[in-house]
Amino acid sequence: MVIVSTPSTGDPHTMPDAGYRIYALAGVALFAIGFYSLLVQAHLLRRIMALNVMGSGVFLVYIALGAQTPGPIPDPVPHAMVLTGIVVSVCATGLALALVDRVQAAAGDAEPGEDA
Amino acid sequence: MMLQIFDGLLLLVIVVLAWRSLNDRDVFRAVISFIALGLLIAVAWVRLRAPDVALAEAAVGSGLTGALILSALVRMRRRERAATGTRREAPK
Amino acid sequence: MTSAWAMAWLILTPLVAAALAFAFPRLGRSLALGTAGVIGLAVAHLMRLVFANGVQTHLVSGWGAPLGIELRADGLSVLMLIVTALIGVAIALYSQRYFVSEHDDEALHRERYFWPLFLFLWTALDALYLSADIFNLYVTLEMLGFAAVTLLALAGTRAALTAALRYLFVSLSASLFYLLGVGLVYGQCGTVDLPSLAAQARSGPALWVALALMTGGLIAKAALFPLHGWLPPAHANAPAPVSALLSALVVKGPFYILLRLWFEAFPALMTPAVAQVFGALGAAAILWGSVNALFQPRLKLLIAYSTVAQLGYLFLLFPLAASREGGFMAWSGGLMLLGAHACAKTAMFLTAGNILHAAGHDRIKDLDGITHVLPVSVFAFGLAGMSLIGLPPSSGFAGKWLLLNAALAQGQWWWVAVMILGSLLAAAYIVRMLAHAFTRVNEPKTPNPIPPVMEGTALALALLAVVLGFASPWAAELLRVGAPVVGPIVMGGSVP
Amino acid sequence: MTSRVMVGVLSLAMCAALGWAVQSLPVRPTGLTGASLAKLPESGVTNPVTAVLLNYRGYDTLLEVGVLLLAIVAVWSLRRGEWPASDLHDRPLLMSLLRVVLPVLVLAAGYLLWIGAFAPGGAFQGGALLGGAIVLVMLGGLARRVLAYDRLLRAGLVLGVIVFAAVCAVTMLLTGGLLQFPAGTGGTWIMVIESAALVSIGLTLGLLYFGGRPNGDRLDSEHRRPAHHA
Amino acid sequence: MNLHSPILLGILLSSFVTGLVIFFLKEESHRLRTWLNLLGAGVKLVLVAVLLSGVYRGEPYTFAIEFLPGIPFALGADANSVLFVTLSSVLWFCTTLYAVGYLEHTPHRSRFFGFFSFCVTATTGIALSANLVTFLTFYELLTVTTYPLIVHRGTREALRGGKIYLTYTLIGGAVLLLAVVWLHALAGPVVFKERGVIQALAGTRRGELQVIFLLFMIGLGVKAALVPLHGWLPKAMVAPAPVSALLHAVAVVKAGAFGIVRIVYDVYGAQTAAALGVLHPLAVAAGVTIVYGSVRALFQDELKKRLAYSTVSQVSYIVLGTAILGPVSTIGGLVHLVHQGIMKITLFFCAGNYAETLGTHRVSEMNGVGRRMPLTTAAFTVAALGMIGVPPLAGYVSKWYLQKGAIQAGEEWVALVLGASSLLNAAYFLPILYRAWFNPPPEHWPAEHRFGTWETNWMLLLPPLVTAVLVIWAGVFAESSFSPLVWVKLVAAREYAP
Repeated sequence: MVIVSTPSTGDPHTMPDAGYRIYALAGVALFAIGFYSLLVQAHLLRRIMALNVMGSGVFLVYIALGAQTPGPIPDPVPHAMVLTGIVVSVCATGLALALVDRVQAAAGDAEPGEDA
Repeated sequence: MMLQIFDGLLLLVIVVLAWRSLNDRDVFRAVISFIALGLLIAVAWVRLRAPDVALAEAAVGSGLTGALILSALVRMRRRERAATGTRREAPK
Repeated sequence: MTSAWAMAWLILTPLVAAALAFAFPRLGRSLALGTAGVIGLAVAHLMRLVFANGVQTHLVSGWGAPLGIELRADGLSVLMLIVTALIGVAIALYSQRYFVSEHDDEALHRERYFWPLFLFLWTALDALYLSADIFNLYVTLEMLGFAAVTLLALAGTRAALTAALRYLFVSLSASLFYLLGVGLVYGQCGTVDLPSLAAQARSGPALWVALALMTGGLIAKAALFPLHGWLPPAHANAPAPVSALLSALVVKGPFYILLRLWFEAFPALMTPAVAQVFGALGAAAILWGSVNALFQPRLKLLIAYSTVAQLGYLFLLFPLAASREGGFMAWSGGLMLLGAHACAKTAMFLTAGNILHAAGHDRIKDLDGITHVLPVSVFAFGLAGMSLIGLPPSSGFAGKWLLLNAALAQGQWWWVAVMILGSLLAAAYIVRMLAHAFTRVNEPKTPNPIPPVMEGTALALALLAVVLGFASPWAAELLRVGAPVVGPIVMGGSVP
Repeated sequence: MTSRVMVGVLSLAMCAALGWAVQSLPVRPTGLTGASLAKLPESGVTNPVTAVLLNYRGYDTLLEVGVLLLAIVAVWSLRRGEWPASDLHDRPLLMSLLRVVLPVLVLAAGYLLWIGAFAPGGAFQGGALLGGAIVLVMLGGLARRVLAYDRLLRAGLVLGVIVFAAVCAVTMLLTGGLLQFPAGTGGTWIMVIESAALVSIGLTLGLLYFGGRPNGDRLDSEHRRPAHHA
Repeated sequence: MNLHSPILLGILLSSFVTGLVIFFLKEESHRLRTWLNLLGAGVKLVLVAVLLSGVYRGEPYTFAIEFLPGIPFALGADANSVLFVTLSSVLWFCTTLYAVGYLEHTPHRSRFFGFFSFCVTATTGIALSANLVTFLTFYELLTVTTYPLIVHRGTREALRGGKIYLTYTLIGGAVLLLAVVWLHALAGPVVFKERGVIQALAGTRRGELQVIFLLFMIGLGVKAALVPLHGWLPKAMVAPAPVSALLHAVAVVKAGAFGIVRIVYDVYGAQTAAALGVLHPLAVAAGVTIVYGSVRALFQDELKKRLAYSTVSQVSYIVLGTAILGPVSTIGGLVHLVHQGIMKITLFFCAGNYAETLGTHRVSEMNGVGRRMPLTTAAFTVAALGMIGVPPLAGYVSKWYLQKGAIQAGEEWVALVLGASSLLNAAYFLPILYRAWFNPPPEHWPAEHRFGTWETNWMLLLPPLVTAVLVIWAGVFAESSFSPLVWVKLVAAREYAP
């Protein structure tokens, strides 16, 4: 795991801003893929993963935009927001999984992949 | 230049993995690619000079979330077998 | 006590109480009551300050926007906080007996977890109504969603769990849409602070898309037609006090954020076309929800569909308040309707809870003669119904009166037609219930006894829903404070 | 199938609109880098991210710690937890390895917490490591008694919220502002908050993996019949 | 607000509080409930008497609290309101006494009398409203509080009657609301005032004002049972007899008629309305209703049904008088508000007595009831003759003034309508009287009850006798200083004062 100790290093001109823009676009793509799968997939685990992928897409957009701000270091505010978002989404995943388990327990012999 | 190529490849793999992790026929493989996706995104954070986020993503986003989903899958399979004999794969 | 303290009390009290209620499950009930008391005082104080000194702002951690987060209390926030406090107190009282009134371990388990979740819900709502920061609003939305879904799942039935899961998926994906919107706004404007955004008054493709994303997410959470599908099963299968919370309070939060976004942050983007679209969706919701309510076999489903319809009225506020003449009339009318619906709907769901408890079911066609066994509850239902229909002097009437006045003053007669049709449909589905209640049965079967507090709370809220009509001038005065729309409250050339 | 196609078209359209929006954003957005660096000396820490998380936007974090607790309350209310299927007891080698790794992880968590003040790291990352450690403990089937001890767990889980709220109250008494630290004491307060948060976050993440309330949940032990079958 | 204001509030509370208390009474505590009822009604009577004298001396009565932004919840007392409030509170007293006797030994009496009191509260509220919004409020409250009374028996047909009643009145209410809101959007807050308050707009907003007037007439016409909005009235006959009395004489149809009077005289103003050309269509509608109701009554064998259609016809006399310009016809219409009330309530009391004592519901079963129940039948006869317009009874006075007013206004066709109606009245009342007095009674009545000394329970007998006496008094002493007519002349004078 690389640990870049900011702000000492972290030169803003390691690469042109356009480079960061790709990441934002990729984030958009992830968001769309996640949304599509969320709607078309019946399997509950896939749907939960789809939500996580959507989330990662959003975070990519945040960080990519933050990386473009002028200054010695990237904008720390989106970083903090994404940290918050990551923790919230793992909580959401935990909650969703527990709920899925209850639903399937209640459903008893119903199909595991049954749509909610 | 190298960096651009690296970015392009990285993001390409990320997008492909994202698709695989949601649309692979086999749920287990899907989950695996989901975890891999998390790790690659952590790399992306590093490239975007967001080490704090990278740390959290590696530990939580990919690690813990992946573990949660895996154990949930195991649980599902168990219940599934208990319910209906031996089926390998949950229906789509 | 400064307004900062009042806000801090409003947010920290329920939060700490929730933590304690989880750490010491036996204290749940008393913690909830204590919280209700503290919040009541704090809201009253905050209201006094807002009336006296206008909009109250607090820069958390001392940094102003854009770096820091702002807490802001204007007339709208205070009104929402008051409504939340009223319903919260009622639910805290009702639930003192609701869960233990059915004696089994399941019930005990539910109660022990109900209190912390209920307090978290209250925290989320208070924080939501005080926040002036669209990212902070995201956090409050998530807290609200988690608490709401889990409270619904407490019912434990298969129907409730399935509804809860569906609700969770909608809520989470909606939050992500909102979050992405926030990201784009930040990328464009470099701030997530509502007043600063209003000051910038930017426009452009990114903001259009961002606002579309946020709006999409929020109307899904607010269950506006056609994204209302998740609401009826969720609200109809939850435990009675939870149904009340969901219908009366939870769906109002996202609506409030929509108001902030469209009327304060980006008024430039609020074109007449947009306003009319909101209104059309609202109208569709009114008709669709009311007609469906007419044909529901179960009382709680009927009430839930009525919620779908009543939420429609709130969105008529967009086309009516957006135009200059009579804008403020529509603004205050719509928000009075919000308060009226909160009280009436809570009363109805609590009544339904009593009926379920007494009769063991809520199948409308089998409720013949329920009046003779639960006169107070049925009376409460009737009173609440008056407010939903909009019969004078109820608060529902006051709200509709102002909306109708604005619509006629602006010549937007089509909303008038929708509102009046909606009222008649509401009358139809409420009378459908009452007719069964009044039907005479030869031998009324002896019901399970209902704790007085449960009937009392329902009746109190129903009475409130009626008499609050007389509070409308006060509410209008409150809403004036920091209102984004202006204009007189009385239309027409007054006559000698 | 047709619905799939429609959803696909919808998603593509959304993707296009979003891409267009992203492209239309200013190439050099006016972020808050400058502002956050300018205020960094007053914030009490030197890692800008930590400054944002616990000082500039500390209020977000307060609510977020609440969300973490809420998540655990929710999961506990839903089902009873269970020990992971893959029990390492029959793998002595792995177990011995685990015994070495665990303390390291805990130390690393503490280190991340401390380093967070001026370098990447902080309560969340540390908490994540701690959570990982707890997961390993469970996989190793260790400390079942501790993890089943309801009272202790609840105390640990609410610690973050309680301490955070207490800090809010105290600093508010001192400065009159919510989460406004007396000049120059920011670092201390942040460290207090983060230490408490570390414990709660670690426990929360670990117990999320456990997936439900501990079997020793006193609400259950009170009654013969379990409240919920999981 | 002034010293007199508490009286207005007291008049409302005297019945409201009574109702509230009664709701919480035990079903068994029959005696206490009866005394409470009579106490409430009595107090109301006294207060109304005070009000009457006060308004006669021209003292102002006003009471107002904040309601809607810019529109207070306002009570007041002018000559019109006093006319209506006096009528309803007097008849209320009789009806209460009658209802107590009628409902002995039936279940859910606390609920019944609770809503009964609320119902009269709403009625007096309608009478005392000082502005349009307050009027609307009580008008809707009347609808709501009447429903439980109509469905009181809880039988299928009772519920069907109730549903029809609500369908009509709620839709009417919605139309009325629309009219009120629209008028406010045009003219701002509307307070009742002699000779109207919208003259200023009459020139510019002619079209809108005409539409609004139409909406008003539809909204109020439902309760006033104007053809074709009368459908609910015969269906509502399933209700217990006291409720019918309430619907037909004291509260509901009267509220509709009174509302029309208010709109024409105190919102539009007779002159303005005439200038807008909206009065003539109204007069025609009233004329049609008068004839239609009488014709339908002719073919009803069920006594209460026949009376119901008679009401449809008779109430439109009031509307007719209002719709014809000129003081004399105004007098005729307004005085009929009172006369129709006392006559029709007498008839319903008697019908109830026959049903309760002998079990006779149909005209064809009424042979010889006069010999079995002379007092009741005497009262019935007086009221019936009054309805036909036989001098010197109350009905004669009304019709005479209507006739005269119509001729003065040059609306001769009205004379024909009135003549035809009187003939039809005779045609459907006289046969009943003939059967009652001259046909031999059957050896067995359908279901006979004996009530000791009197021909029936004294609480059922007294009220019709009292009201019958009123019918005679209102006719014979029409010109004496204490008669409805004199009061009505005061109203007309104020409306048409130069």
